[in-house]
Amino acid sequence: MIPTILAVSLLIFVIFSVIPGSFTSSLIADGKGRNDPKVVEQMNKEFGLDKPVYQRFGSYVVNLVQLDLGQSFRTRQPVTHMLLERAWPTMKLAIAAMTIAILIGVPLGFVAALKPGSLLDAATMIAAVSGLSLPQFWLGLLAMYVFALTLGWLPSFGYGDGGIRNLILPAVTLSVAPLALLARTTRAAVLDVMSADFIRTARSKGMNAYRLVTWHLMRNALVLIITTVGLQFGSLMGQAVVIEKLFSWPGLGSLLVDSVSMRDIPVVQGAILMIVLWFLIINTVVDVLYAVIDPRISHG
Amino acid sequence: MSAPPLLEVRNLHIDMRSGQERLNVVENVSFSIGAGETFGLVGESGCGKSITALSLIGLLNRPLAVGQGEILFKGQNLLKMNGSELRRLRGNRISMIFQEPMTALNPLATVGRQIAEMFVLHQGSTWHEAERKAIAALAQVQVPAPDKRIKNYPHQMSGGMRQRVMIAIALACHPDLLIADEPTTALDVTVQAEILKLMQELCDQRGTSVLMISHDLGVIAKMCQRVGIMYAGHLVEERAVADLFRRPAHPYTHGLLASLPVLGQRKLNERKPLQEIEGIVPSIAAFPTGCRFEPRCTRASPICRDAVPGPSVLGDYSFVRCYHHG
Amino acid sequence: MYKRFVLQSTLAAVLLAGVAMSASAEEPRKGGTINFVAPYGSSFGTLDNQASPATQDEFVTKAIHRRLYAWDGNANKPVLDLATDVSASADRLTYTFKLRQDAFFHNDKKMTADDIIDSYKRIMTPGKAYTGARYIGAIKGASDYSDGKAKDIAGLKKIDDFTLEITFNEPVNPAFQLMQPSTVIYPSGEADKDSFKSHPIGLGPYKFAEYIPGSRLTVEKWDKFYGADKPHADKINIMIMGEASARDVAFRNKEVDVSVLGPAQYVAYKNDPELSKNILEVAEVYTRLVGFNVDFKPFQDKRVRQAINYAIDSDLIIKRLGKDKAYRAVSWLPLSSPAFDKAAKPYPYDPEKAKALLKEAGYPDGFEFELTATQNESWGLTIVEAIIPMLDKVGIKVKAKPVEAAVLSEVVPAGDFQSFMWSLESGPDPMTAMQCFYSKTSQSACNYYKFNNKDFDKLYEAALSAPTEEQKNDLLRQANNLLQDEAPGWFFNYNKAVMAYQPWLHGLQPNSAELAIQSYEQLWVDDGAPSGR
Amino acid sequence: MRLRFNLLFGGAICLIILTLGVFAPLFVHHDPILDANLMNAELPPNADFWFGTDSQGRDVFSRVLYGSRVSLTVGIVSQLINSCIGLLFGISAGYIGGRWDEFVSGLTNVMLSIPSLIFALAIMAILGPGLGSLLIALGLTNWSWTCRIARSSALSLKSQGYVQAAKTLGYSDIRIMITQILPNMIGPILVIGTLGMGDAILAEAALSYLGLGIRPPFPSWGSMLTDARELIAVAPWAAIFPGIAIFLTVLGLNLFGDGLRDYLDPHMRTRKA
Amino acid sequence: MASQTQPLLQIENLSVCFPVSAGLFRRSHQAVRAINNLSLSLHKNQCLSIVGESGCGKSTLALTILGLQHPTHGSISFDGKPITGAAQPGRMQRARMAQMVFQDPYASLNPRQTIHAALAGPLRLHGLRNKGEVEDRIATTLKMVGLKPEQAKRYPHEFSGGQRQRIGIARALILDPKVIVLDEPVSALDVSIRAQIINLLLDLKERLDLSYIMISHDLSVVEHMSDRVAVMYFGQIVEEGPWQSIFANPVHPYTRRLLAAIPDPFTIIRQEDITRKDMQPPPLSGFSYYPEEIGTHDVYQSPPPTEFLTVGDDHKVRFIAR
Repeated sequence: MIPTILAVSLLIFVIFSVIPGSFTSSLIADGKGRNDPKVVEQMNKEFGLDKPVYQRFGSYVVNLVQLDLGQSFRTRQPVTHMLLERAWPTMKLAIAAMTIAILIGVPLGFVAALKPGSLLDAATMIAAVSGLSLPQFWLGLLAMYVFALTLGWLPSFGYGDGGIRNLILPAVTLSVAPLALLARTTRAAVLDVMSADFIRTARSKGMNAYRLVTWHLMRNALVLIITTVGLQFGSLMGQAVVIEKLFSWPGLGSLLVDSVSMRDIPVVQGAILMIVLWFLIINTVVDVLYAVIDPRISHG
Repeated sequence: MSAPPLLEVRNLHIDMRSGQERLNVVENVSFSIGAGETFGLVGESGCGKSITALSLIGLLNRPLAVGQGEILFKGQNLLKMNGSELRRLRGNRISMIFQEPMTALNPLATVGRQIAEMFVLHQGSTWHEAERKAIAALAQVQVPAPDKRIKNYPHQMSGGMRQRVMIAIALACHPDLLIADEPTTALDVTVQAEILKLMQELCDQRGTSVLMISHDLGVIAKMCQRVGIMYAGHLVEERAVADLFRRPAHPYTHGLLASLPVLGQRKLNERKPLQEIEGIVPSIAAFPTGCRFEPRCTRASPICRDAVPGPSVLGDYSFVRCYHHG
Repeated sequence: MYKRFVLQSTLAAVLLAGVAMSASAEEPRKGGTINFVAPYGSSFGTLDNQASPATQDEFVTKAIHRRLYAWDGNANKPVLDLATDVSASADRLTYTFKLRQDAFFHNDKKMTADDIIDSYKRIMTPGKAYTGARYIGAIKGASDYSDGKAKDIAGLKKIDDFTLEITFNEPVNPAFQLMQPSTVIYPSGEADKDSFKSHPIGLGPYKFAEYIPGSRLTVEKWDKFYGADKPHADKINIMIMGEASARDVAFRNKEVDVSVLGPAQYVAYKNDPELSKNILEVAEVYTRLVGFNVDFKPFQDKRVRQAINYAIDSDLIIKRLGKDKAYRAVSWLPLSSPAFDKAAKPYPYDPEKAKALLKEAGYPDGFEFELTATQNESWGLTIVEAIIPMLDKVGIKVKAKPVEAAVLSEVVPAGDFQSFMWSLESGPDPMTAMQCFYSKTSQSACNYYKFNNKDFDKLYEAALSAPTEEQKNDLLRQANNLLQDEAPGWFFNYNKAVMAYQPWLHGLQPNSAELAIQSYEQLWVDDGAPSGR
Repeated sequence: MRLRFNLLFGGAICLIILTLGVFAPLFVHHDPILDANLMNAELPPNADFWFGTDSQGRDVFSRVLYGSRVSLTVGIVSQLINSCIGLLFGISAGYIGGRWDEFVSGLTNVMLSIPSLIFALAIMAILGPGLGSLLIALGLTNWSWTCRIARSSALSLKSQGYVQAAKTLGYSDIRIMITQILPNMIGPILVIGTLGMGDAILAEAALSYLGLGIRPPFPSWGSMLTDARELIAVAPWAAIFPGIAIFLTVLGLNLFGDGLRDYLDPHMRTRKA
Repeated sequence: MASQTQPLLQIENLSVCFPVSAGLFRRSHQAVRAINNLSLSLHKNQCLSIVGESGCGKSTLALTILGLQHPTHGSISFDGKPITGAAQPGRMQRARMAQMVFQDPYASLNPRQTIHAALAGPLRLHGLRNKGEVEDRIATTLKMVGLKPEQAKRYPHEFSGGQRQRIGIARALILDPKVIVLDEPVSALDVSIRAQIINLLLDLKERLDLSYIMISHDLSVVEHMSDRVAVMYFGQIVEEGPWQSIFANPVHPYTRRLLAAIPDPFTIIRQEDITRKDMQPPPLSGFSYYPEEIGTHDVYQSPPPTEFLTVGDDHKVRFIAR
């Protein structure tokens, strides 16, 4: 975990030290006024941008070890503080989206797999593939038009008072891709397990379908499903960037996009690190879950 | 055998259906197993012996399906039974052991639970009771420290141990018929000997009939009273074991026995080549129309190509399907 | 510098009839909540307004803070806000302010001269680079303080608690400097507390209530605000909504009370019988243009530059693509500028003339150039896409070079371009605006075109020392017309800002500094507002 | 049934779109870039402009058709780059093992943990918008799946008899990787590649939306969608048709990939045989 | 037998250890001894069989002989020249010394290569550039293993298991090696095919003057094919000798157990039950059999010192000194 984080921080440091444009140039990007060279110089000095790259990386790593992600250029607040403000909305969004995806996707894939080749199976899978084939911002926009504007059921944007009403549209939009993927994975996993020898054994024991599914099929299929959930949880953070921007959702993703366009590099680095950390934690949790489910792993 | 047989298979046909196509994987197979008897089914891979076994307890998967025929178990036609009737029979009266002890057990459940399941399913035991019975069952298959072993997962056991667990599961409810599909093929020879001995002892004790499926004539000879030889979906010969090895009737059986290197047969300073069966086993899609062994047969004549030979009765429950047997 | 808008005289009648009259017809209702939008991004940069130059952050400034001066759009000039009176010395270097005695910070502290001095000192804090330093830097001794050479800013003198004397380095009008949003006044000693960045305290009509970064900032009525019986509404939610299509849905869904419209929505709203009733339009002091870099050889020839102006059908682009949400530019200075020449005519659309000019200049088969632009529907790639086929007809190939905003504002001052498209502030002060074409202004400052014309320099220098305002404007007018003929760029249009508002919202000022940035204390909602507000 | 339906239907969609893209000039009678007449802006679909016109007065039909060239190029080329990188790292890591394998696995984890869209965003920001940068950005960021698959196949293939045989026959390791291992993992890699193409096309749209797409005025579906999203009330056709084009293409690729997977999946095959 | 001439392949004191992957709780310096201090020699035109059950190290031995596994200790020499250690030859030279026929005919052929490609590749690699020569060599080799040269255009999946094994043999022969390692050459084949392959192998051995090292657990095949037999148990040879002596007079308990475990179909015909247990000879005086108890062995521990003693004509058994 620690080497990964170090590698990631080096990578993003390198990337964002060669990126064109700077925080000072972004200040006049709206065409308003002009930069006073003296102020620009002073700013570069204040933010340490006048130092060579390796020195900046050195002090970055030293600070990182002390869990200090530095200070935002824009707000002059500690990056950690800003990230923590934004982390909860994103987590809420990701968890909600994943919950929707699991609650709908897994049973859907399950039902499809129980009757492979049936009309239901075909319909489910075509729907799932369709869900994977839509540009997300486009889907979100359509959802906004339909559910907020035409039907007037839900607020179209924003965080509101942090309640569930504002969460629904972005979470549903974000959940479509993992839902589709989960439905497919579940179907494949269940089919895979169903063709396994031990299922034949179980049937030869005289087991009925219900017990077969609950005693033998579910747990084995779960191993495969959990992998997908773990990986999706991580990549959800990337997809959240688009959704958050569209729905004015105050999460890490929109902070990241903003900070990239403003070249607020400490925040960009911090946000990416946070996303990476989130991914690693989720996958550690998945590994633990594996061990709980699968004795072959826990017993080495 | 005077009493009515425990299991009687009559004119069993198994088809493989894909789209419009229908391939006869198993054709017109008939045999019977008496109570307490061990019947062997011998053949090479793809000859249909495992499929036949699976069809007996209704475990064929698409695209395979029984085309016609009757499977009478204690006089009842299994093919006419509905799902729940069949399920009550499965595992309880007829049980099965599979070839791969690695994959035939659920990797995520303890072996104890997988044995105990049988008692819960068929004897209405509580899990607690069932667990106690599972320990006893494990002890019967000579697994040391069964009370500890039931907490093990399959991956923690050796292949031989796993196969013992399979036997414990299969014999848990004292079935009338045990179907053993290549039970020892994946095992080392010394372990194979132990497992075969165990099976023989337990089945003898309980009077369980066994359908033994194997490609290994040695295993068949050791375990069975009577044997059926399958070749490319046909049951070509059915004999008592001793008769078969002494006087094989079908040219295929004959060739098979002649081609085996036999321990103790090699003479010093002289090496005879083994007798070969020329040619290759036909694939399912390309079965010959008449006798399916005809292309490889040394005795073949034009008549063999035209029609499948009917059974020539050689005695009680003994026949051969060959125009030129003897 | 800041934006101001000017009313087109013809439009004014129509618009004022709609907005201002309905406002005067009724007594403003007290209470209620206004859902305002901040449409220029998906977050606020910072709540520390002394550090931010961004228009987006002004939405907060306007509600929470006050400066020494404020911009009065009606009078089209800065007016005193935190002071009641100012007197200048004879040399126009020293100004004495009589401060308000009824201004209270949101922490109940009364404002005194110390707060202003401390605020200005904070802006100049040594080692820091707050944006406001650009303006406070003009005060005598400010840079010495910033460099750590002095303990105080020499030009700031407290006479008594409510009298402040400010001395500048050069004779300037302090109003333009001290009305900037980044010169807001904070209570002494509060600003550098950690809590201040997330919980700002100011003198404005509304006090900070809640901030959800990236989503919304809520302010509540400040009862001790010095404005007479203002503000009206109890609460204002400033919703951050950078995404135009989402804003559109939210507005139609009545979730927000105002929306700033882009060209596409402008047409849609104008054609909608209901929505069209509540639209506010103003001209802004921004000139959209394509600037040419004379380091690129073809652009050294004036005829080539003119040819491009002839070859583009600007009116058509404004009408069809811009949906009439802009005014045709004639040279650099905007419509509202006192130096704008109402008689001047823009380049006509004449591709034949363009071809002829190109042939004369030695490019009968045209040439190819690269146009650096950002993704923007009004002054970016969308427009570039429209001029590509037009210039193609006269043989000029345009290669669009898309960049991000932060990159555009880096490469253009660095001269790292062949041509660029941008929207640049060209007012309100014509003198400042024209400085960008003075040959002594560096490219990195704002002479991006490296414009160097002796006649222009003469006119500009003459204007600098012109004795009267009229003469100055006359000289600048001539300079502006010269610019048009010299064509250092293709002058495209001046922005028309358009805002749609809900029928229950009143008190919108068509004359505020920038249309979207309103004086919240004048806004009020009637009973028609959705329930729950 | 499903098996063949996916493969055929998906393949048919891809083929049609590929044909339309490659032979676009034969089907359109308006230039997608230069044939812009602002007088014709935002016309609804009609006999001349089958899909209507966009805000610039360009034929949406011809832009959608030409746009397929960009989208397919993005899909195919970026996926080729991904596959090459993934195969190079994956095969060598699986085959050689040891330290190199650990390094590659670490690298893959790093790549996997940074959401690829964010990575692509950063690369695009460095290189600036444009087709070339798009190809590089999407090509550099999505190889970890290919790498994982390639690594695990190489790991299982290297103990196969024919790989052992090749070693005893004197084949060098590189020759073995190229002639013995690579051809035998083409199936799953092809599946990943096909599915990845769809992802790349969607990523192009997302990057366009975030303001870092292809260089205008060249039409790409993502940029058309992004430009037209504000017109949805005025000229919905300008947004709907590129949206449908993206949807159909990605759907086609996904179905084809699924079908291919089913076709190549030994499970499915044995169940059939 | 011909022990006075120099052996073709000489294995001396060979050990192969695998490091145990460093788990959390296990010390990493431990190693599994797959092969433990093993010595064997193969003479020209002999078939040496190595008999043992899964996990005894016989496959590792095969890989080590072929150079696919490096020995931890000990050496192997071919024709008197060492082929392990510092002076070991490259893969190319090694390829002409020894080749291998694999157990699983399905996994041992590259499904993406035609038979022709699989056979032509090594020839070209070893410098045979002339197209005609390559074709000739492929044709003769295929004929030699009982296939038609025109079948070379096909892919492996078009062949049956027996035919694939013939192709595998052809591939092993294509470079004209001196030694061929046969890894369970018939155990994966159908019963009716086995005789064909066994006969083919024996025939080729005589015609091409080949030497075989055969790995097998099928004692009836071993008896039929071998000149010498070595019984392997947990990485060590416990008994070794000429075939007739091993089969007629097995000494080590493990060998006897193996023989007893073989289900022999013809015992029924012969109506005799050969219980070899009766003939179990006692261990040499002062020694006991190693291991004393069959079935228990700790692969992480190094075994106690043992001795490999001659009990009959060229017949050795491993004992442990009391």
